Amino acid sequence: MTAYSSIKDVTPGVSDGKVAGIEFAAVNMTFADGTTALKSLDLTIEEGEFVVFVGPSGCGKSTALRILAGLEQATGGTVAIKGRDVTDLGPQQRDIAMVFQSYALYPHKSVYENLAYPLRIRGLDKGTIETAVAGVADLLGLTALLKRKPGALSGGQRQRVAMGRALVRNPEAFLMDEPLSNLDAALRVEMRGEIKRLHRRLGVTTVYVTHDQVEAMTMGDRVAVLRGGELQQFDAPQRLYEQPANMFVASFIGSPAINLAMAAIGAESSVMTLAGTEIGLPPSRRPEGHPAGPVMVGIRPEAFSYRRDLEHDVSLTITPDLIESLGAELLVHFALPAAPVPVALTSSAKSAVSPIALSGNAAEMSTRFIAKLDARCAYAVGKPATVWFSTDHLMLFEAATGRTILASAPMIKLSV
Amino acid sequence: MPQNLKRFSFTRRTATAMLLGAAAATALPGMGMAQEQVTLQAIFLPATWGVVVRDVLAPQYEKETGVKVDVQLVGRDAIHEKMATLFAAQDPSFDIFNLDYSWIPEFGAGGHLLPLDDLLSEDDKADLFKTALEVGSWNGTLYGLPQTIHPHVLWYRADLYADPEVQAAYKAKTGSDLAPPTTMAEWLQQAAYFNGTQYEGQTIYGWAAQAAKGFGNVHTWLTFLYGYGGSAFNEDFSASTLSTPEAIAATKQWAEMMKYMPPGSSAFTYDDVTTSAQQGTVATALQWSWGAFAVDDPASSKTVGDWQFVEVPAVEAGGQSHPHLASWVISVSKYSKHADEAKKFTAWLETKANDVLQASLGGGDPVRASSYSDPTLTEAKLEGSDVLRFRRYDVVLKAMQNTKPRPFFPGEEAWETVVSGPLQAIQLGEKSVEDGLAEADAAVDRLLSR
Amino acid sequence: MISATPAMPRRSPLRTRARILTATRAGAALIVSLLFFAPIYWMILTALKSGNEAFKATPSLIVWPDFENFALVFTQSNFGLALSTSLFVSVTSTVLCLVLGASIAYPLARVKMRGQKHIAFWILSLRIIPPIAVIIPLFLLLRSVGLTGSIWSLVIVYTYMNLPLTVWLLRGFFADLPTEIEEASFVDGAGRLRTFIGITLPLTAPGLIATALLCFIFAWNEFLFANILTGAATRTAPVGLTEYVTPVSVEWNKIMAAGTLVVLPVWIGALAAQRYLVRGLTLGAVK
Amino acid sequence: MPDSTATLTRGAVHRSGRGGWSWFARRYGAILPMAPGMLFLVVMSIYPTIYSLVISLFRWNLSDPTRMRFGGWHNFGLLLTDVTFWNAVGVTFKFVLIAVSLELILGLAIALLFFQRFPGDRFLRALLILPMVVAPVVVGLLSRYMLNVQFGIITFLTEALGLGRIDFFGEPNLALGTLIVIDIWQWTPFMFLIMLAALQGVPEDIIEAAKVDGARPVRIFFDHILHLIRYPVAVAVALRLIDAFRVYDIIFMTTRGGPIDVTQTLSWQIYDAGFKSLDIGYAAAYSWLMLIIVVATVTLVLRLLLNEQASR
Repeated sequence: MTAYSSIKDVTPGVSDGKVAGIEFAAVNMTFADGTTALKSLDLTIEEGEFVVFVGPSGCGKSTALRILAGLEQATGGTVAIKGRDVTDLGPQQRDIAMVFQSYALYPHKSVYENLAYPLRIRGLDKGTIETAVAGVADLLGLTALLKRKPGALSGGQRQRVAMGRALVRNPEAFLMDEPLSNLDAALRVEMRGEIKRLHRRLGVTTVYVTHDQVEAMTMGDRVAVLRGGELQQFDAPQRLYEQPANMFVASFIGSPAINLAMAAIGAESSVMTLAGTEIGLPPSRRPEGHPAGPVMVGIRPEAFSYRRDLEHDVSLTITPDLIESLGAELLVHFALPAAPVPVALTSSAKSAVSPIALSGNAAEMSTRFIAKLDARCAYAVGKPATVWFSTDHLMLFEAATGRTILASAPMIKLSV
Repeated sequence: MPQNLKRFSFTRRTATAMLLGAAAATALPGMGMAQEQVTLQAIFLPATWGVVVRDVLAPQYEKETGVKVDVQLVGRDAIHEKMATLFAAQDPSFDIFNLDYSWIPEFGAGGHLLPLDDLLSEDDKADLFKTALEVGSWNGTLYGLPQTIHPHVLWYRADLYADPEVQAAYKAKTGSDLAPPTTMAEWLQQAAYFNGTQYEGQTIYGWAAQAAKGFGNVHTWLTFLYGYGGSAFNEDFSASTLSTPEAIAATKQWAEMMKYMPPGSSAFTYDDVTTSAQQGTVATALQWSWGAFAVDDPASSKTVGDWQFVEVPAVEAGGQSHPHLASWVISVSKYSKHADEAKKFTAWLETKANDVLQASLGGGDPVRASSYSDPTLTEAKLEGSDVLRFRRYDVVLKAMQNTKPRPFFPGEEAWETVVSGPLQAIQLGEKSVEDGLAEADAAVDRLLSR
Repeated sequence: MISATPAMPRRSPLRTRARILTATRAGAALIVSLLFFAPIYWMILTALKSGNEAFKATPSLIVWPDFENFALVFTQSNFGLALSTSLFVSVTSTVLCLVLGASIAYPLARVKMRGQKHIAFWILSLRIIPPIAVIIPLFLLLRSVGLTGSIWSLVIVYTYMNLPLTVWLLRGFFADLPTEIEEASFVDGAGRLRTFIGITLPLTAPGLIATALLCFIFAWNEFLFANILTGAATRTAPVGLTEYVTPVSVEWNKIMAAGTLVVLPVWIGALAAQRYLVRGLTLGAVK
Repeated sequence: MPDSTATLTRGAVHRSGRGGWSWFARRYGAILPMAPGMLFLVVMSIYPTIYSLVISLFRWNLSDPTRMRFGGWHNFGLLLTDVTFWNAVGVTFKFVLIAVSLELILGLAIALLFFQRFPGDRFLRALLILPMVVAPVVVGLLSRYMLNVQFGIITFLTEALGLGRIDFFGEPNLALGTLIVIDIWQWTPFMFLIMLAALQGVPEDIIEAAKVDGARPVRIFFDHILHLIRYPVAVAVALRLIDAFRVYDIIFMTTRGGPIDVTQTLSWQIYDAGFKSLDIGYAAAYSWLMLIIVVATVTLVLRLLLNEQASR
């Protein structure tokens, strides 16, 4: 079984007898051209939960959503909404509402008509429709725009109309397919909050698809990370950050992305060699049972400090080659003379690791690291400096599979 | 993506299209005619005789008998196409057809037409031109009742030929007196003389005749071929005989004459010849007798009353020409559901009275010899002048005695098409007469082998 | 001009060049358009001339309009009936084409099915067959159902003739419509039919109009089938037109008058739908 | 609710439901609307196809219905050894290839003129698209009238220009060219419309990027635009090829295959064989050969035009 299932075992409150809001059971999806979009997806979403599907493009997150909506017919497995098997039902019969990336507003209908459409189809009487549309329009601040056609609206307004069309009836679930990706950054942040507030207010099960890990982290009660059609981990955002199931999740979550490099574990797991430096591992941080040899090490940029203190007691001498200021913090880029992580293990993870071969010789390979440091550090490009970190913040992954050996502390030991 | 959607956000008017459809549906033209009354469906050529039948005789027939005849006017090729299709399907949609006689063999042999022998009394048979009856029959059975005949006759500009100045100039140039030609040599000389001269402010040319690809050039050339004693086929139509000395001589004369036609003549069809005559741009013309009405129509002609008609010149002085015959007949489809009514109408169209009536109304030339002496016709004059309207009739009667039909066998229409190409190569100087005719021979023999 | 701002008192050379370029293009476009229009101008002009004028060797470019020819065309040979027959046949077959065409094209564009490409190609290949080759068998087919001589035989043949092109174009239009809009409608609870009528059709209307116009033009102008399949009462306008080409004289004035009458409705239709035609072809043919 | 959870276990109840009506309706309901139209197309095409295939193997002349003899490949053999057939192939290709390529070039050129708006462009465009809606029968008659050597306006113009009277339909060297020009007149507007539509579909940022890169307009056109509109070009060319191969009405109204044989196209020859000679079997064989030629040509041309796309 995959790593996430063991996580699931220790995640409290999932299978405690409540009716699941949405349940994927062994859902497979293979397209006519032979490409596999989903591999045996098992996922249970609680009633009223806000779940985000995240992953790089092509990971299957949209396909999963479309199967849930009934827009795509899974080649295997079942889908249930509120305990009702909907696998063979069309989208019309599922009682779900969806917000599309392109908003998919009906361009030939006014805002009012767009909002009223789902209700009209249900044959509601005029008065009811008017009341409902007015309510939603009021809620989303669309009242002044009701007579306009979508073509005459700004991007943000269109997004609201699309939301409104989903909200206007009381569906079993909201499905959102990258609904904010066409908005500019400021608007995105604003809408992010608005959607979250709406969810809190309405309490309807929501599945939200995005490729943006920030959106996933900020919005999801729980986040499902997908890659190549396989579920990597389904967990609360903080746990994804601290205890990723594998190197892919580790590198996908967090910005700037986690620094990764090849390292070697010495005998008895007490010593690790990274970039020619031997780092002693305290007993609590030893990958016990792991044989000596190559291992992947990950250090989040936030784990570095410019000064030594109780937490940060391991030093690394670096030469910054680029310093970016974020105001309060600096992003200090430097090359580490260590072999980078094979691309295959991190592929398409937002190019979290960009290996640059300094020369053809493997021994002289270097890998790029970023340290996020307090702006007071006063480092300069080209001037050697020392950064500090703690072994508590090291993450170790299996060299061959990328599976997590050691997550950052404090942590629950993973069963291997 | 929003850009993508934007392309769809403009006003639409599907309703317009729907309304248009609805409007058209209500304006649905009369379908499903009442079937109590017998209605005959007929196809005629949009020539004057077809127009006369449609506009005058058919309505009159309906008044007299209660039988309605729906006459559709369709071009020559279209009639042939239509008959081919209808007959292939044994379709009864049409009862009566107006046929070029050269189709009688193919449709007669194909068994698609009804015998009409019983329509004619002995008197009728004696009165109708013998040649016309012959070309309406196949294997001794009459399939097409003649409606009009018109042999080739030679047209000449009487006013031009009578002009003393022109006469004097001609004499000065050629040493001969200017008179309507009686021999091919004279005609050639006159055509050559007139070609390119100026008369009454416009350039005139030697002569005009059909010369276009298809049937046009073949029809003109046949009059030459027959005049020189040539024949297109051997007795049983099993071999083409276009390389005989007679055929070569005829074709040479014809090709020589072609040089004295107006520019563009190689595409001349019947209407172009008529136009040339109407506009007075040619001195002579080889044209169907009947077409003379067109030059006497003041609405479209500048030469009203100016044209006169003589027999086609003979090869040698004192000899006899053999003009090529044109004739249109009326046939009844074997698949007609109202065969008897159709035959009755056909017979009625060609009673003596109606033969004359058709001619007097401006239809085709009569098919009964006796009609040619009917005073209604012989005494008719052009409006506002003393010129006789049917002044051509004497010449037509003479021509009818020596006229010859097209090769009368089932493949005539295809044959015309096949020889037309090589003949045009000759007339355009692309091929020598001998080579062209040899090629025509080969092509015809190939056709026969199909 | 007014657009010159105070900051730029002199017209910039770039601006002047652009203006000259536009003027050159407009001039060239004018010449080209007039060249293409000239024969049609000549047709209309001839229709307005009387009698011998049509045969004049020195043509007059402007005439005092005389509508006699048009009147004659209508009174003499029932051309009005031929026009209404043409209208009925063309409109009916166009509507049929659109209905059948859309019902084929939509699934072809939207539903994944085996042999999709083969079906599409087979349909298109039907248009490649020369009409001449199928006249007799088609006639036999129509005869076996007793439709020869009926106006419906033409409706059927034109529908058959134009359906492949309709399917081809409509398939493009439907494929071009973002699926998400239809999916939104499904999710909103509408069935396929309701979505198709309420969402898909209105949104592909330009394409439908362009296609309808092409179908109409092809049906309206068709000659070969009309010539053979029509009976006396079901003559279409192009067939009626050839009646003026008699073996003796071609009545040019009347032909041109009748020709103008044949062209006019289609031209008006094409002009009215011009923007749809351009846009429609962008959406459909281009995809 | 133990029941509902039970159905969610792997491979449970719904699999057996996969044969049921609702599954059928969901699976095939979407393509069911195709049925009437497809049925219509099949019925209308299958009979003529089989009929003409069978007939092409027979020696059958309508004037002789009693003697319909089986001839095997007789008709095809006769055709392939007939010089007139090969002449018709040559004439047809000359007509089709020259006409369609010139229409494409002209259509594209005119579309470039109209690509950027200028005052009055809509009006001119309206004039320009007129020819394509004129019935071919009218086009044939009109061209005969205008090119008439005695009173045609074109003759008047050529004389005024000192070229003398030119017999456009009668001169063997000119006739086919004249027909091509007429076809160009009628169908360039169609090409123009599609090309204009295609040009309007070219994303502006690509043109702007090229401009920023310093490319001149001509360069931009040949390097980028031509490449981007390749697909619409191919579609337009395919449509025009198909229709140009079928050309008939205009020849019927004008040259009728002449002078000599310079405008005898394949479809004209089929007409000749079927409706002049009433040689139905021969005409059917002719039609099949023509169909093969057209399909092959259209496929080949499309391949050439879409070459890169195919190999990608």
